[in-house]
Amino acid sequence: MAARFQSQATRPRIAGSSGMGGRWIALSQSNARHDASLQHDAMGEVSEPAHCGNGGGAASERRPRLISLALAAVVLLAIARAAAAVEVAPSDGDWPMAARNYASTRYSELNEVTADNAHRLRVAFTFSLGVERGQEAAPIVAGGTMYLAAPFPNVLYALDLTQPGAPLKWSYRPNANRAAQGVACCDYVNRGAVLWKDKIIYNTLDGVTIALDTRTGKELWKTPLANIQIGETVTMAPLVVKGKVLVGNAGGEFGVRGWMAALDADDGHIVWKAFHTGPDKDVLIGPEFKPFYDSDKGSDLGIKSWPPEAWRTGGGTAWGWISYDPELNLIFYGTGNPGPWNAEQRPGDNKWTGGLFARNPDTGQARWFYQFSPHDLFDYDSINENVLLDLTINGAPRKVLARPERNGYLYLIDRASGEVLSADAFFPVNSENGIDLKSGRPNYNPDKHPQVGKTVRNICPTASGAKDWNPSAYSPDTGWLYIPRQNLCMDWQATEVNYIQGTPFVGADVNMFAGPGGYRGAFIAWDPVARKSVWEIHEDLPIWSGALATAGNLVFYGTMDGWLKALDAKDGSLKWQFQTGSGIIGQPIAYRGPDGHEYIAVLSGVGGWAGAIVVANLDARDKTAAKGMVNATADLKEKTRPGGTLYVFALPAS
Amino acid sequence: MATRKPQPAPDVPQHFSDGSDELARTWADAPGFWGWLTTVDHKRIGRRYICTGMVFFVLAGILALAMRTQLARPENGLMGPDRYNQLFSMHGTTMMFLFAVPIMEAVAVYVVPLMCGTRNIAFPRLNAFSYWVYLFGGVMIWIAFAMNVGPETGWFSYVPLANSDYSPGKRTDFWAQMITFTEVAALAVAVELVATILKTRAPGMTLARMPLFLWSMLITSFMVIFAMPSVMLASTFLITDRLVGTHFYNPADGGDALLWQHLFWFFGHPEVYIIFVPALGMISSIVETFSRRAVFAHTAMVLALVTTGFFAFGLWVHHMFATGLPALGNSFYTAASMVIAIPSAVQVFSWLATIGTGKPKFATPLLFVLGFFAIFVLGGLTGVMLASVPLDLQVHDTYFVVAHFHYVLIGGAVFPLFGAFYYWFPKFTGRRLSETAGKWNFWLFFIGFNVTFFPMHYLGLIGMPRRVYTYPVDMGWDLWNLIATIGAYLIAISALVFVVNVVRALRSGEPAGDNPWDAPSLEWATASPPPAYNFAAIPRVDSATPLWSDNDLPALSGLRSDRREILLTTATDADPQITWGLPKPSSWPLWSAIALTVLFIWSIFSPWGVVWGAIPLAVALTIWFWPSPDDRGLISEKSR
Amino acid sequence: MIGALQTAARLHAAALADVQSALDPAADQAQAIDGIWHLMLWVCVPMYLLVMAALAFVVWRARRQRRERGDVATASEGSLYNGLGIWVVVVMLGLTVLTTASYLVDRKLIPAQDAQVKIRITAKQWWWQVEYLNDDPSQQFMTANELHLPLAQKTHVELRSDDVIHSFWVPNLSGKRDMIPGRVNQIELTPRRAGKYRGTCAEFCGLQHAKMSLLVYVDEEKNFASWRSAQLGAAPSPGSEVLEHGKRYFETTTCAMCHTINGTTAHSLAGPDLTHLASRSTIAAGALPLNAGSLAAWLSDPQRQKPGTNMPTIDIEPDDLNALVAYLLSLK
Amino acid sequence: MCLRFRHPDYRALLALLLASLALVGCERERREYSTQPLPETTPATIAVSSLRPGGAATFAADPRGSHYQRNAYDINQGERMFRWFNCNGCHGSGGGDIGPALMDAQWRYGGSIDQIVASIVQGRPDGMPAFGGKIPPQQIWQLAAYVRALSGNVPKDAAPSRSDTISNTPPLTRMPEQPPASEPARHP
Repeated sequence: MAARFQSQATRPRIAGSSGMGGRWIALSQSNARHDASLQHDAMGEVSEPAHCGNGGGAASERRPRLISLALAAVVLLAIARAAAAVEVAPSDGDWPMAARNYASTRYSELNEVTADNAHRLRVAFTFSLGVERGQEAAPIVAGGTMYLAAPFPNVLYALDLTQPGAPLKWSYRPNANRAAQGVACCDYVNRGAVLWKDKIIYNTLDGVTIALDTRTGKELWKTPLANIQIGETVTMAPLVVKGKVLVGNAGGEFGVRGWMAALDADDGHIVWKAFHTGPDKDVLIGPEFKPFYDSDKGSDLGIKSWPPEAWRTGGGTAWGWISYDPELNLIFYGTGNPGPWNAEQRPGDNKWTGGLFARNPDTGQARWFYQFSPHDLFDYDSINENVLLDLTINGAPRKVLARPERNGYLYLIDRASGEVLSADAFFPVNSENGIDLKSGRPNYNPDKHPQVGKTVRNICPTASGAKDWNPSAYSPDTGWLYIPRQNLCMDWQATEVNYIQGTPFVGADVNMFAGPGGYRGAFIAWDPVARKSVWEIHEDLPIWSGALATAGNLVFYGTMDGWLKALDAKDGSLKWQFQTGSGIIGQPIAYRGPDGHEYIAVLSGVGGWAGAIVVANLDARDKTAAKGMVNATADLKEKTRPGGTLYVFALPAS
Repeated sequence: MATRKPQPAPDVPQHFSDGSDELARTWADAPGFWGWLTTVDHKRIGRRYICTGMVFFVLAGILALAMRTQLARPENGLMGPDRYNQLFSMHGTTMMFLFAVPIMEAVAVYVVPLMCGTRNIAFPRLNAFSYWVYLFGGVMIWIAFAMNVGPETGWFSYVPLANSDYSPGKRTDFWAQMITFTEVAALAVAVELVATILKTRAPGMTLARMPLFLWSMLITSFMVIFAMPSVMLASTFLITDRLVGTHFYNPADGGDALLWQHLFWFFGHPEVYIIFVPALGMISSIVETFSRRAVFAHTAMVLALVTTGFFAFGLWVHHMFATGLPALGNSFYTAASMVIAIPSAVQVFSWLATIGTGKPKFATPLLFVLGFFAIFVLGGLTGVMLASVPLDLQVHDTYFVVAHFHYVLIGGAVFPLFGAFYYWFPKFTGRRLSETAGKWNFWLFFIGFNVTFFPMHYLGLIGMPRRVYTYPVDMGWDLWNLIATIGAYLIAISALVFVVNVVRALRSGEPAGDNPWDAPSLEWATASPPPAYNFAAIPRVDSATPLWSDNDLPALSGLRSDRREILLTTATDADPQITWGLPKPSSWPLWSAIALTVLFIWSIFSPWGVVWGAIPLAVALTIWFWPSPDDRGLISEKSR
Repeated sequence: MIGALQTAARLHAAALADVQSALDPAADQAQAIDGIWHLMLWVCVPMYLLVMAALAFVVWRARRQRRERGDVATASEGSLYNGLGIWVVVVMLGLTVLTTASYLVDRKLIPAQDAQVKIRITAKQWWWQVEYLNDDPSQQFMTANELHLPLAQKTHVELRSDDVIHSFWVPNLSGKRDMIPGRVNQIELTPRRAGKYRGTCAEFCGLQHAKMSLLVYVDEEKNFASWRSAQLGAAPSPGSEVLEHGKRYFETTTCAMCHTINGTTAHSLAGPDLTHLASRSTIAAGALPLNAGSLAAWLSDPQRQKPGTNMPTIDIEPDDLNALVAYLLSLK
Repeated sequence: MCLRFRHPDYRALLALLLASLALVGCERERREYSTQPLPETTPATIAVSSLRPGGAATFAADPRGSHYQRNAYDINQGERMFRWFNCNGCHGSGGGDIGPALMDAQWRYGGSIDQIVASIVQGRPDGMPAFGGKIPPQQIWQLAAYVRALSGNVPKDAAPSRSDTISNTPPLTRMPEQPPASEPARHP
C-alpha cells in the first residue's frame, strides 16, 4: 500500500516525519513501484488499517500524530500524495474544507471504522438545520467544532463537538435577500463553508461572502459580489488559497457573465476578478497564458468566439470546485455552461465556457485553459471537481488532474501544461464519439446535434451530466476514484429564447429518463491508470450525493431516498446502510472527534436539481418541469420527503 | 332565338300504363311534411340536394363579392384581417365541400337512376341519410360562421396554423368536423351511385352503350371512395390533436406538419377532378343532344375519363412544390401533371369534332359548353404551366393560381353545371327556362368571369400573393383589382338573372313536355317531372342513344307493382339478373343523421361525445336496419 | 403578340418603383424561371389559339349548316380519328418539350453549397428574422425585414420558421420556398442587377399574412461591405439627454421584453432586432415607411396599423414617445 | 322546385335553432386586438390573504377576469407570452422549476385571476419578479388567464390543447379542474 502513499515531492522528509510508522514512505520509492503493481498493492494493503484501527491501539497511534501536527507548520495530506495543503493546516482528523484538501481527494486517513466493523455504526448525534431544502454542504470540522452551512436563508451553525450531543455553540443568520430564491437555478442550496485560520468563510445565496470568527460567530467582514438583479447567485463552497478567498458565481441559466473572484481573507476586499467571457483583460489572460491547444490561442477569444455581444450574456459561471497545487502555484477550476442552452443562439466555441482554467492564485492570471465542451450543446457545465494526482502514465510520472466530466468522460490532464493525456467514457455516452486527443476537442455526434424546431431523442448523458457537481473521492489505498454517477438520458428540443435580464435564459425543452439498463444512478470505482471501471453499484435513483473514501477501506455515499451507504472500497460490497429519513444529496465526511474517535457525518435533506420535485413540490405531470429532471425523478415524492438534518455516526463505545 | 318546339318524344310511357296507379301508390311518400321528412325518392332528395347546394353556392358567392369589394382598392378598411380570413376560408370551404362536390353528386342522384332506366337509386335510405348529414354539416358550419366561430385557416387548414397554438377556440374544430359531415355524405352517395350504375342499368345498356355521364359519375364515385378517406383521416387527426393532444402534426414530438399536406392533397387534388369529371359527363350529354349525334370516339372518351381519374391520384405533390421536397420526386409529379393534360385534350377534340360534324343548335346549355371551351382550355394551359416546378415556384400561392383554378373550376365545372341546369331543368320541373334570360345569364357570366379572373393572371405575375386582406398602394395592383371586382359584380348580376329565370320558370314557365330537347338518353323517356316510380315499365336498350332509335323502346315487364321492386342487371352486359326490393320511406335515416350530428358536434367539445353519442346513433341505426316483415324475400327469382 | 404582351408587362413593371414582379428578373434564378415562362407562353398561347380557332370554325360551320339541318347527323369518322391521333401527338410533343425544359431549369435552382454569403431567415408571425452567418461567429449579425445582397455573388439562404408555415418569395430574384417548422429549406440567389426589390410571405400564415413583406437591396460589393461592417457594430450610444431618455425607456419598460438593441441590455428575440433600425427603410415588416411620424403612430397604436400583430399597444406618455422615437431614429 | 324546402315548419325550426345558439353566445371566440390602451388596467388592490377580520364579506371580482379566462384567443396569447417572457424558465410548462408548479391546486398568493394578475404585476418576495410596467396590462391578463388554464380552471372549450413542443403536460383540454383551495376575499 505504501507505494501509493506519497507525500509531495518537495517535502519528502516532512511526510516521513509525520510519524506513522511504516505507513509513510518517501516519494522516491513510491513512484518506482506505483502502477506496475497497483492491483497487487491494493490487495496487500488490507491488513494495515486493521492493525491501526484496533481499539486502544488506535488511540495510542493518534497521539504522536497530533504532536507532529503541532510541530509542523504544515501538515501534509500525504495520503492524497497530491498537492498538499500548505496554508490550511488540518489535523488528519479535521475536515477544514469541502474537499478536505487542496487536491480534492475527499479521503480521510482515519481507519477506526473499517469494512469489518462498519456494520456497527450507530447514530452519535443529530442536528436539525431548520430548513427543509437540499442540503448539499459538507460539514466543516476543526478544532472541536463543526460548522454547518444551511441552504437559504443560509444560517451558519457552529456545533460544539466537545460537549455531549454536540450542542449549538453559536449560529449566524445573514440577512440574505429573499428574492435571490427566484434566480437560483436548481434549488437554493449551499455547498459549504471553508475554514481559514480563525475564520469560517462562506457565501450566501444572494452573493455575499461572509467571514465569521470561529469562536464567537461574530461577523468579521462581508463582501457583496453577485447581483441578483441580473440573475447572479452564489452557491459554491469558497476555497482559501494563500490568504485569498476564491468565490465564483452561479447563474448560467440566467445569461450572467461568469467570474471567479479572489478576496483578501483578512478584510474581504477584492484582489482580483476574472471573467469567463469577454476581452482578455477581463478574463485575466496575459503573457503567462500558455494553453496547450491551438484553439485556445489567440487574442480576445472570449469575444471572437461569440456572435457580437453574445458574450455579455454568455454564462460560464464557476459554481463548482476549485483545486490548488501549491507546487505549481496554480488553482484549477471549471467554468459552467454557456448561455443560453440553445446552442444555435451562440455559434462559435464560446470561450471560456465549458472548460477548465489554471490560474495563478496571486494575480488571477490564467496559465492555461482547456475546453471540455467547445460550443456546448447540452448544458455540460464543466464545474466538476478536479482531483490532483501524481500518477505514472506510460511509465513516466505525471502530475495529473483527474476530472470526471459531465459529458461522461474521465479526463486525465497534465496539470502543468493542460494537455489531455486520456479521456475515457465512464458512462455510455452517445452525445460525443470520443475525444480527439490531438486537438483536445470532443467529436460531437452529428445525430444528436440539436437544432431549433427539432427534437433530438435519447441523448446520453443528460444536461445534468453523467455526473453533476457531487464530487467523487479518491482513495490512495486502492488508487481508484469513486464516482457517484447518474444514469440518465434525455430528449432535447432547442427553442429560441429571449434574454430578459433577471429571468431564465435557457432555450431548451428537456425530458430526462433512465438510461441504458433502466436504473438511474450508479456508484463506480474507476481505476485512472488502467482507465477502466473496477466495479459498479447500480442505484434505482440518481445519486446526487458526494463520495467519501476512508482509510478504513470504506467508501460512503448517500442515496436520494435517504440511505447513507458504506461500501467495501475494494469490491463494492455493502457493509452498512442507514435510513436518514430524507434523501441525501450532501457530502459525507469523516473526522476525528475530540474524544479521538472517528465519526462519519452527513447532511440529510433532499433537494437540488434532482430533488426539486420534492422540496418545491413540482408537478410530475409536466415532463419538462425542472428542465426535464422531474420526469427522471417522478417517483421521488413517494420515496422521500424534505428534510434538513445532520447525522453523525460512530462506532459504539463497546 | 326562337325556341324550337320539341319534337315529340318517342311515345314510350303509353306502353306501360298498365298498373301505373298501383305503382304510384306503392312508390308514393306519406303526404305532407312527414312525407317530406321520410322520403327516400331519389328525385326529391336530389332536388333538395341541388337546392341546398345552390343556396350554399349563393352564400359563398356573396362572401366572394364581399372579398372582392374589400380588395377593390388598396388599404381598404371595409373589414379587418380576422373577418377577411374567415370569409375566404368559408368561401373556399363552402364552394369545395358544400357546393361543388355535393351539387355534382346531387345532379347525379337525380339523373343517374333515370338515365339507368331504373325506379330508384340503390340504397335509397342511405341516400336520405346522406342528404341530412350533408345538410346538418353545412348548416352547422354556417351557424358557426354566423356566431364568429367560422374557420379562419383557409379551406386547406394547413397545420400548424390550424392547430391549437395558432388557431385558438373552436373555429378549426367546426371546420374539421364539417369535413367529416360532408365526407360521410359524399361517400354514401358515391357508394349508391356505384351500385346504381353497375347493377341497375336497364337491360341492354352494356358498358359500351352506357352514356358518358354515367361513366363520368361511375369514375367520380370511385374517386370519392378512394380520396375521401384520406381527408377524413387528416381531419380526424387534426381534431384529436386539438382536442386530446395527440401529436400527429407536431414536428417536435414525432409528428410532421407536412403529413397534413400530403393527406390533404392526396384528397385535395383528386377533389378537383371529382368536381371536374361529372362536368365532363354533363358536357358530353349536352354536346350529344344539341349536336344531334352521338359523341365522337365514345371509347376514347371513356378511356380519357378513366385515365383522368387514375392520374388524378398521382399529382398531389404539385401543390407542394415549394415545400422543399426532393427535386427528383418533384420532377415525377411534373411529368404526371403534364400527362393528365392529354385525356383533356382528347376530350376537347372529340367534343369539337362532335359539334363540328353534328348539326348543333346553340341553345343555352350548349352556349355554356362553348363557354366552357374558351375558359377551361385556358385554365388547363395555365395548369400545364403550374405543373412545371420552377414556374410553379414563382406563381404558386399568387393570384395566378387563383385565376388558374377559377378558370378550371368555374370554367370546367360551373359552366357545364349551369349548362346542365338549363338542360335538365325541364326534366326536373316540367317547365322550361327562358332562353333569352339564359343567354343574358351566359353572356354576363362569361364576360364577368373573364373580367374578374383574367387580370388575376397578371396580378400573380407581378407579385400579388393569395389570401391577403389588403395590399399596399404603390404595388401597381390597384387597377387590376378594381377591374376584377367589377367583374365579380357582373357575375353576381348574372347569378341574379339565373335566380330570376328559375323563379319565373317555376311560376309561369312554358310546360316542357317529356323530351323538349329531343335528347337521346333514358331520362327523357318518362314524364317531366318523372313520376315517383320513374318508369312504369323498364325499357330495354339497344344503342348508346336509345331515344334516337326509330323504333319504340321495347319494355320489360315482370316487376311487381305492389312493392318497391327494381331490376338488377349484370355489371358489364346489363343482362337481367334478379329483382330486388327497395325499402320504403322511413324516418330513421333522419334520426340517425340527427344522432350522428349530435355525436359529431359533441365530439368537438369532448372526446366523450364519441362514446356517449354513439349510443343514440347505434339505437337509430339498429331500428333503421331492423328487418321488417315487408323486407322478407326482398330478393325474388331471376325475372324472365 | 406574345412579345407585345411581354413588352407591355415590362414597361408596366418598370414604371413602378417598388414592385415585386416575376416578369422583371434581376437574378440568375428568376431569369431561368422567366425563360421557362417564355417557353410556356410560346407553346401554350399557340395551343390556345389553335383550339379557339377550331371552336370558331366549328361554330361558324354549324351556323352555316343550320338551315340544312337534317335529323340526326352521321359523318365519316375515319379522318376524325386520324385528326385525334395527330392532335394527341402534337399535345404530347408540346408537353414533352415543356417537361424537359422544366426539369432542366429546376436543376439550375438547386442550391450549390459554394455560396459566398450565407443567410438564415427565420419567419415569424409576421416578420422576418435575418441572420448573416459566418464561420467566424463574431462576424455574424442579426437584422430584420431587410436583406442586403452583394451583386453577382451567390447567396445561400437557409429558411426556417418559428411558428407556422411561411414562404419566402422575392419574385424578382427567384421562386418561392416554404418555411416549415421542423424543417430547414434552402434557396440560392445570384442577383445580377443592383436595386431594391420587394418580397413577401407567400403562404397564408394567419392574421397579418398580408403585411409580412421584406425589402431586398442588391448592392455593389463595396456598398455591401460597408453596410455589413456597419451592421456588425453595436448600436451607437445616445449623444443627448433626449436620446438617453429614450434608451432608458426602451431598456426599462415593455420594449426590452421583446426586442434587441445590441449595446443595451435588451436582447430579446420575440420581436425584430432594432440595433440598426434607422438603417432600414420600413418598419413592421414593410407595413409602414420608416419616419418619425409613422414610427410614432406605430408605437402608440400598432394594433390600428396591423390588427392582430404581436406588438402590444402600450400606454406611453408623449414625452416618452418623443424620446423613444428620437432614440430609435438615432440607431443608424 | 325548391318550394318544399321553404316549408314553414322547417323555417321555424331553423329560426328556433339559430335563436337558441345566438343566446348561448360565443365569448370564447371573441378577438380583441386592443387599439385603446387606456381601459386596460390591472386591479389596483387585491387581497392575498383569505382571512378578513370582521367576517368574510364577498367582493365582486374584476369583471375583466371572467372575460379573459373564458376567451380562447386571450388564453392562447397568454400561452405564447408564457414562453416569450420566460415564465416557462421558472415554472416549466406548468410543473414548476425555480418557481412553483402552476398546474396544481396550491396557490401561495391566491389562484383567482385577479390574484394571479397581482402576483405578476407586483412580484412576490420569494423570487417572483415584478413585471408591472414591463408587460402591458392586457398581456398580463392574458398570461393570468393562461395560468388559470394550466390547472384546468378555464372552460374546456376555451383551453388550448397541446402546443407544438416536446410533450410535457397532459393537454389542457383534458386537464382536470383543480380549483384553488380557498377563494379569498377581494377588495371592491
